[in-house]
Amino acid sequence: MSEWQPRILAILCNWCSYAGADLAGVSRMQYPPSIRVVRIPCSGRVDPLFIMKSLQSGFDGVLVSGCHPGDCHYISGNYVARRKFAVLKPLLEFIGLEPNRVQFSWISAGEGDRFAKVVTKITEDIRELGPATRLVKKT
Amino acid sequence: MKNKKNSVLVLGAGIAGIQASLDLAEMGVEVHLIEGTPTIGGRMPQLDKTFPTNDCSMCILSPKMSECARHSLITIHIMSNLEEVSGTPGDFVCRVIERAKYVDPVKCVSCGLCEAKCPVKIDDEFDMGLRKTKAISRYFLQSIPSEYTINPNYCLFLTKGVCKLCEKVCPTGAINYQDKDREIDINVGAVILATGIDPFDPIGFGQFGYHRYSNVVTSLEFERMLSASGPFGGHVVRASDEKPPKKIAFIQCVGSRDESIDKNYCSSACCMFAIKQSIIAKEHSKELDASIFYMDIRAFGKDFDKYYDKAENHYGVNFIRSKVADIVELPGGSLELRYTFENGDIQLEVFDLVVLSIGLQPRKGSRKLSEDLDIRLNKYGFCHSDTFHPLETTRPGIFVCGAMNGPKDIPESVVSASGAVAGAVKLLKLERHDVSKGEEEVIEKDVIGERPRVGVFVCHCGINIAGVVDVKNVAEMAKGLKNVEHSEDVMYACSTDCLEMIKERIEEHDLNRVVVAACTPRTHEPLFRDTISGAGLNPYLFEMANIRDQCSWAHMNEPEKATAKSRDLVEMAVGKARNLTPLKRLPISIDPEALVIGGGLAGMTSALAIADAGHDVYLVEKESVLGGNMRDIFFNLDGSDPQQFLAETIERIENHPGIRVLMDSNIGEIAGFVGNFRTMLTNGSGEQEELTHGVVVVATGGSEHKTSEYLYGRSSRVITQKEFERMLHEEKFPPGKLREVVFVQCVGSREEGRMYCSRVCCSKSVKNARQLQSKKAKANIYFAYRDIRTYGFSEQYYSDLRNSGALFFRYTPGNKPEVEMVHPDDPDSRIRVTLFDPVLEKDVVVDADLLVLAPAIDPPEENLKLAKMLKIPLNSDGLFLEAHVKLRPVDFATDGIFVCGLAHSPKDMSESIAQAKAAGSRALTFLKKNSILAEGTIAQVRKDRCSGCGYCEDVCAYAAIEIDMEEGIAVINDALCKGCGACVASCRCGALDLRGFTNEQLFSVFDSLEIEAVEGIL
Amino acid sequence: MNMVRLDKKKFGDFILELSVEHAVYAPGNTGGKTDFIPVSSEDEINLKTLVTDLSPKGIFFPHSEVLYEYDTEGIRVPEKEAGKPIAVWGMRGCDSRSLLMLNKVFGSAIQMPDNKNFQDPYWKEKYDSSVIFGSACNMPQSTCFCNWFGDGPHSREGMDVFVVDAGDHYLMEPVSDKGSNILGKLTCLTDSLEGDAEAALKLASEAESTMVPPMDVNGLGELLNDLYDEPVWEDISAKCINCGACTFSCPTCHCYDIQDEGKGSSGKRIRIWDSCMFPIFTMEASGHNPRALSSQRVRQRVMHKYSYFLEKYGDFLCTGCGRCITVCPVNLDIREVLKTINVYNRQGITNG
Amino acid sequence: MNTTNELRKSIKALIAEKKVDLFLAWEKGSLPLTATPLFVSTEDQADRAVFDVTCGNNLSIYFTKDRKQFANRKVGIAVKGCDARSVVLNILEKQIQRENVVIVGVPCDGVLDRKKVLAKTDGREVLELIDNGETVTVKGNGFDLLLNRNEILSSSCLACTYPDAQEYDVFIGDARGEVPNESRLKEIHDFQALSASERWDKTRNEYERCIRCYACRNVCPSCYCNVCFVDQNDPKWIGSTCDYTDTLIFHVIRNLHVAGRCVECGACQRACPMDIDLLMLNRKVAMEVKDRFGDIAGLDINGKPAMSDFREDEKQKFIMG
Repeated sequence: MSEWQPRILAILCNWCSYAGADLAGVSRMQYPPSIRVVRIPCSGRVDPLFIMKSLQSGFDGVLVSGCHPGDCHYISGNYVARRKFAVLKPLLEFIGLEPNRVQFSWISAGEGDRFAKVVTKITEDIRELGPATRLVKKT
Repeated sequence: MKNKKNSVLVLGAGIAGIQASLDLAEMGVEVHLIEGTPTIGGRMPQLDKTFPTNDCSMCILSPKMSECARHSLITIHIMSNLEEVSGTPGDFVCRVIERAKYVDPVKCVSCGLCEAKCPVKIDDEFDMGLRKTKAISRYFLQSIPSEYTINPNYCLFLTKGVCKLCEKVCPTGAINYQDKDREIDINVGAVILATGIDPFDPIGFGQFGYHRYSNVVTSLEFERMLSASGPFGGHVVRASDEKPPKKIAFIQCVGSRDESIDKNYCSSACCMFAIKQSIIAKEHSKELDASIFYMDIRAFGKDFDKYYDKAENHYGVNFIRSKVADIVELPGGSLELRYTFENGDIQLEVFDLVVLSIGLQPRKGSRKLSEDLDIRLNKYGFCHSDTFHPLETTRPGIFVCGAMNGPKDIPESVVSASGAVAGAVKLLKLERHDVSKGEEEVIEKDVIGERPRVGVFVCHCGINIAGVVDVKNVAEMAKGLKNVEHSEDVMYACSTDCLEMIKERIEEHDLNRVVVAACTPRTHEPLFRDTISGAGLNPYLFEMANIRDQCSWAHMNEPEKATAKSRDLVEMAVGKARNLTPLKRLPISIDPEALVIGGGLAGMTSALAIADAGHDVYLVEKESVLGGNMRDIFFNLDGSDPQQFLAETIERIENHPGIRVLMDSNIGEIAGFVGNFRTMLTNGSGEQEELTHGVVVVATGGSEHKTSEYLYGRSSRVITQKEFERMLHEEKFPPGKLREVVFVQCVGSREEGRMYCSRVCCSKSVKNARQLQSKKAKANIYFAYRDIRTYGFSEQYYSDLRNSGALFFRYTPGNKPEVEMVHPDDPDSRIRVTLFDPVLEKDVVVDADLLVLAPAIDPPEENLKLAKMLKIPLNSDGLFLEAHVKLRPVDFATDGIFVCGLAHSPKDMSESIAQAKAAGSRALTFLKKNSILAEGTIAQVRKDRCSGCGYCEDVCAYAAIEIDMEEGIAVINDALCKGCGACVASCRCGALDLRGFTNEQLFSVFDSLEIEAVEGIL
Repeated sequence: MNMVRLDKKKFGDFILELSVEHAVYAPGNTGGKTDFIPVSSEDEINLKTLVTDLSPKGIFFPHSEVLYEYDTEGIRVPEKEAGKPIAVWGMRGCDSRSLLMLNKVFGSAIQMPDNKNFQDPYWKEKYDSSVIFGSACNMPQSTCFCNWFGDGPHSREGMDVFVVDAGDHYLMEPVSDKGSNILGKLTCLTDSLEGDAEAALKLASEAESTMVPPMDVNGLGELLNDLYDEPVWEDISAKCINCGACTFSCPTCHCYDIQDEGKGSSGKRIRIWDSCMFPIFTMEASGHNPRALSSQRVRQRVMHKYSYFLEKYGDFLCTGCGRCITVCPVNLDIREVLKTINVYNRQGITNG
Repeated sequence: MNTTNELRKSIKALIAEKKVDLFLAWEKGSLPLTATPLFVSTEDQADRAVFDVTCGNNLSIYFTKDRKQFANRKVGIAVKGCDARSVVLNILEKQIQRENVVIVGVPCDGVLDRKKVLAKTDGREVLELIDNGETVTVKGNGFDLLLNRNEILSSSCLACTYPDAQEYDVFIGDARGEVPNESRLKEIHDFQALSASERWDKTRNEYERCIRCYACRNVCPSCYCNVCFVDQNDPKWIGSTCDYTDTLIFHVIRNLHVAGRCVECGACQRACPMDIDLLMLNRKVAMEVKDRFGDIAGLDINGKPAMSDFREDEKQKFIMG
């Protein structure tokens, strides 16, 4: 099982978290090669359906990351997003999805180290859970 | 040939210089941005967070930096100095020296191999010497331009003629040891100086042991320590033992408010800076104990006092009003502070780390610059400018902004930059321009209805990617993907020859979508978009897979997994690419007229700034006179005459052919949006008129708070500062002697219901006290205050007043001065004031001949109505809330609407003038265009799906969506939409979608990988 | 072959024996509801249930069925393991009759443009080899209206074996050759006794007597055609919420949608139940919807069942099982609809 | 007091005074235990109106079902407490205008869930129900059963806090007032106490029964999209198959779509032909919305629906530290 590399979809906002991911790379910070990044303008763009579809499609986990509260390039997109996530996360846990499969974070453009840490953490969490089975549509 | 005189030289590429350049360029002015260091950005990139919102400094700055670098009208000259300006305003010749960089910026791909190999380690200036860099380096990670430069003072080859390692490893042959300094002459119409400040060097303060004690640091060093991108990765640790400190002391006013070192001015930003740092430090570690040693907390800006309150009451930062006498280092590196309280008690306390809140001082070399350019400096060495012309140097045609002419925080610097632009454009002859003009139009291929034919180009980036990722394997894999017509690997995708090759491939394979797997789209997407655009494809038919910054660089030791990840990223990019559609940026016409609401100083100044640049202005005033609050101001601290300036200004307004003053007028309704507003006006006689205009400047002012405290309204001897100033002016003093005069500050400010500082009252009271002294030499002056906030150069007048014998009594909100009438039945009775003296620790009773109150400044009530009409927000104090408190201080989130003067927040005359000019200047960035282009990636509505529930309208921060109640559907204003997509994700019906990030495109990304489902492992 | 007996004590053995060569389906519980489910033992079977909540059509015409898979190379029909033929236990007359109707659609040959006959292979593969153990209905419910269509609780149409619950034993009678065959093979059966046939007839007449007298459906098809443009449909459909509960529980509704599910560079084509109640059912790519209104969709459902199908196949597309009546969230009762139409038409005619 | 009679009087008066053009009420259904929606436009028709324990339908769905029919018409509606919240929500979401609606509150002691009654009869058909107050008598062919009222009430009613309309123009009879109902969340808490795997198994067992008939959605007064996300087909938003991942995603997203909008009327659960415990997720979401944002759907006609709003200082412990 140690060789298994989870595949985690990371939905990152363009202005903070994606920039933070770039900075992590520019700083040559090393983190597990588990994430598959999708760039979107703002965490406010994230429809909970994105997360559900990704899980169904077979990703072992989903990370959504936006700007810290107050930092949103679009003023309040992350606040709008936060309400959605605040309901989605407990609901997913309620239906019995493993809590760590879907996680949210705020990472700023200057937080390359934080990005690396967050990815390391979610990868460890998901490695512990093993490959996703629940919600994955069998092909 | 462009008219060179329609260009401006901006010296200094800090935030002020960047803002000035962007504003000018948006107006169609060609800009030469001269910067001494190898990058633009100035001080802001060094900051971790900014007060009072704790915004990440780099996050908010970097979009402006990229915009600056990308703008076709801005030429950045890094490592350059301005040597001389000759000629006359409107026609200057500037001599600029561009120093040798020794790296060819065209060839350098910023791969960093040179830096890795360079054997010379030197102190990193950006990180305040807390970290080492190399003789060949990038100034900081997000430098713009991103190319490397060689520091000739340290380079082994340039100093000793040996090494050449960088040349050996450079994959593109970019190193050029023969590079020479170049001298160039630039012809411009105006010059804007924005050279900023230097931090004060506390080395001379022996008692604090800076440099001797390793755990005494300056605030700027501490800022780097706090920063996640800083030398310690955001872990606050002491230099002596690399352990996190548990107790931190901040010592304020190091290098400020200090006559002994000839710095009798307040650096204005350090109090907030220290509060911010204490909060951030506490956020790093909740157990941390932070104490700030201060004289007065000068939290005078908008929302600053709330931040101060939050630090003290929410975060538990200790605020100790005391002077630190000296510091002794204890064994182990901790520091013992000796400090005195107001009552003379001495205390010793040990801290783990001491932060010196160093002041701001003129830049090294500003003396020489002033001589080279023939401009005057003030007595502290800052650039001189006067109260009524705060953005002008003593040499016509040369303007000043940022902290160069006095300490400023970031928003004030931004305001002054935009304001300086207003001055500069007066000297130019600007035509309105079309944004699309100038760019060569290539006929775009129609790809609608065509089967997607994707071309994939996988970049080696030298060995940056190919050293880790099996690039050929990735390119080969891509060939088997659905809709992929062509795939190949390339050495440097961004090199000129490769860009040409991509164009050829588009032709050859009739590609209609292009995917480049290389570095980050944040820097390179525009380049590739331009490229495919040149080949006749719509630029939005392009997608990038980031396999360098987010793959090869991050997984250097796991080549196989990095390759697997790259394959996936390419598949995902192809997944999105096959569903990309061409996007258009539609033009929105701009009416050339402006509406300015409010005929006070700010409104008039703004109107003049716009009208002087050749645009018609409607100046609307609800009263029957112009001048607003300024009609009550008769003196200035520096001795200048406000009434004379006011009279001149009104005369200019009334005689200006471009300004139509609409007196006694009320606004009934404002409809429309940027470029296309319609305003219904009702004048005094009830007649209605409709105005059309492209922009709105809100300058509705403020008013003195109507207090009922301290017997005001019940005694003829209790008056406000405003009334007192008129009394001083008219010299109509109350009968009898005027011996004992008590001033009470903060009447209504900084307390429940008005949790803000009214900013100007301290200076105003000092000013009037000095006036009183000049007219009634025998008057004794008593000052009841909470903190004296005579920031900036007003500080010297405050110390003059103190030195003149005026008595100062500090009070707290719980222990306000008590007042009673000596003869309660007599309204003209003298007032008995009881003041607590914290130094003597006892009450002092004064029978005052006059009690002068400094009431708060209130926002006008009609702000609420205006806010609703314009769909612009107010903060909790009823002040207009700008788009961004740091970097967009006069803009609203809604385009085309600007704010200045007291409507924004309390401020003095100079600040109002600067901000009004800034608002004018920001307005001109729109007015100078015939049309603007709406964003390409904006939301769109499918009417048949919309049920008009209004959630999109509610979540839109830009007022870009409205529900048409007749039709019951949402309508998007293309001009206002910024493309965040919050509305789209909030639309349950799928009626909204975001162009460029559509549901279809994103779904296709989520479903692009064939991940085998794993059976039954639980 | 004549009537045989199955002692209820041997019912378990019967199921086991049947399972040897058949995939057996029988009424069973799913959540709080009853449906025809695959069973392998007696315990899984709910013998008490009246009309099951879901109809048995899903056995032969599943809700979702992969037709084929595709990728950049081409199309592949997934090879299925040769399954056992299906045997169904406990199908009432209303349900077994429905299979005959469905077979008219899926099982009858349609001449294609290339002159080849097309029959739905997915249906035929399952249906043609199946054997249906029908169940005589001894206790019709208040929602039953099979008698409207000339049938009764002891109808044996569409069955291979007719089964009567006669207390402590079942009586079985073959209806088709397939039925004779299977009864001949089963060892747990015994010969019927004297009087068994009479007992079965008695149960039949008792059951029939509990049913409400039917509405006359003669000429219903023509009546409906006449009323096509009348506003009565708006009244009828006013409370309909256009869910698919009626069509999905109906044993005869058989409309489906075909969808592609793609992933990466491959995908599959799936047939999925659809409902004429859904607005999207008739949505055209242009955005135009010929049945955009609820009233049009309700009319379509009624017309299809009682007019169009009749015209085309000579039979109503309704067996009177009453499921749609029970399941409707707003109690839109199809019997009331037909009565309304009957009355309305007569009034319409009188009014001239 | 006879609520049915009072309701009839009230409807007649509103029609007679031309205060409404149309009135939405219930009448006796064609099946035992069932009422059916009634559209009243004449005084005569008002005599068919009833209100009793069978009147479960949330009639406010009709406002958005056929928008044209209601455009510019004054419509009266009989509402239970939950129904009234739906009306308010429809007003807040601009689907109807307050001035065009006359809201008539009826005193509600809960409505029955037919499936719960049928579950008690061992497969036998129920032909009659008599409401005795605390108990009900259920009669069928050859049996009658005395059942406790709580055994047959809709789960939503057992968890009800606001049985009375909070927003109304007319209220018939005596309001019950706010019901403290401390145990209302017990089922949720019990479910949460299970392990993730147990919760998953139970959820999966429920939702794999779904046949995608969308009765739950179509009876839901908050589900009024012209095209539901599940029906979006260019692109297809989610799969339409009966695979439990498809059905569960449909239900989870529907739950999120009604977050802050679900009035917990229970109509979905009562409508479900497969007896799926749909309310469990709805109530969990409503609980989160209340705990986190302090919002109860449709209670405050001057409020703002939770998911169209935000506060800067909301709890965000769920964000990775």
